[in-house]
Amino acid sequence: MQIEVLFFGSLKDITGEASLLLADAKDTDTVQEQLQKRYPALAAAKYFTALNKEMITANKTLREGDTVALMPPFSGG
Amino acid sequence: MQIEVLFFGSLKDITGEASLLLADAKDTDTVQEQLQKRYPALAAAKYFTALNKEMITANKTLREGDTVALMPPFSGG
Amino acid sequence: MKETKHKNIFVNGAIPAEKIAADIQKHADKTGIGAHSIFLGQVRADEKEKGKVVAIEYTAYEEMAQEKMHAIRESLFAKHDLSCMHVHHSLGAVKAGEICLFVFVSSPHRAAAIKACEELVEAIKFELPVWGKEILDTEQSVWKENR
Amino acid sequence: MKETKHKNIFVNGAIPAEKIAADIQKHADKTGIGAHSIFLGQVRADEKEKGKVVAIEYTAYEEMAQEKMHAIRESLFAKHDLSCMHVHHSLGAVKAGEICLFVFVSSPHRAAAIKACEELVEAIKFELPVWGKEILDTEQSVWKENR
Repeated sequence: MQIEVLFFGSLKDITGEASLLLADAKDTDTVQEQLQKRYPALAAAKYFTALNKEMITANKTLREGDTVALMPPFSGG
Repeated sequence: MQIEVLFFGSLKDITGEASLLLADAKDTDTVQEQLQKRYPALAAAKYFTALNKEMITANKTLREGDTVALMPPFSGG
Repeated sequence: MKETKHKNIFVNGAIPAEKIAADIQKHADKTGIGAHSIFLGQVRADEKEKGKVVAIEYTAYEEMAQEKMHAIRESLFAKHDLSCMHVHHSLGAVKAGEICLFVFVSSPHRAAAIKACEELVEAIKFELPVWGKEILDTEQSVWKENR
Repeated sequence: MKETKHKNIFVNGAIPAEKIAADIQKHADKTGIGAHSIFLGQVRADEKEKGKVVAIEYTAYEEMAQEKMHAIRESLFAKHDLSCMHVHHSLGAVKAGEICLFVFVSSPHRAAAIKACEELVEAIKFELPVWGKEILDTEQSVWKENR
């Protein structure tokens, strides 16, 4: 199962890339754990999570082709 | 003593003129009485009064050169 | 009686869109500004009992309106953190679909510009001695009343 | 997953004043409109600890922003009596003094246009996945945060 993860704003400065693919993440909590292992600085970062372009606040089960986005506080306008 | 009286908006339709001079009006109440005698339709009209460009709500004594304006409800913008 | 020179808010006829663009452009060098709040009044082709509105003809007690506008401006500058404020109101005939009022308020942050612009529009509608006469397609006319 | 086509709110670089004038002009034949409420965001040359802001560079989660904008638009149309609503937001670099946000709300009467425009600006600031990075004259940069 493959999940796409997107990074925006200051988070992209931490990860150094705009997106990556994760193979073994059954839910969004697992995504976070794996990412924080890979990018320890993420643990201190403030961000929201979106699953398939919808904001989520609780853990969600993932399906093949899902997109998870990590987004720092918005600063448009 | 001469007082100038100005008419605006719908009041100008009643009086047929934009302004006139009154010779014997000691205060603004007298101005109103004289005008209503001359233009009976004024009695039914809704309007505000300004003395020298300031809105007034009570009777005011007049001086040579004063300007009294009769103004229907505003409808700018 | 004080004789103060105020910036004339009145313009003859409709306010062209190019004037609005030019005014916005003029603020590009005021780099302390973060927000512009603009209000435009446009003449509606309302259906009235006696016909359809084709234009509004504006008249004003100009000297009093200028003084009143000056007082409104002072009070809004005292109340809000504003960078600048511009008001242009048409006199004479403005056709349906044309702009008759252009209010332009700028500030460092959005809240002040938005709030002051709203208060300014209300003040213009209810405190400025300006009158609009709706000209109908039947060649009759009706005096407007603000609400 | 629904695949809806939404009007693109994003434009590359600054929004020119001529674009604003052209959009206003386009509404001249909508003679049911009586009020336009416009909000413009302009990039401020703020003095930061590390230098002075010379530009903001905007990025966005575009697909999510378009969907979110669509939802915001629907909810504002449901709540207020509006004639139309247009939003343009810059992506990429916008220099200090240039316009990065253009919000344009029209309605028959002023109250709806003014209120909806204000709510729309708040929604854009807090609900759209857009990020601004302030570029300083020292070649350093700072991520903006809305308040």
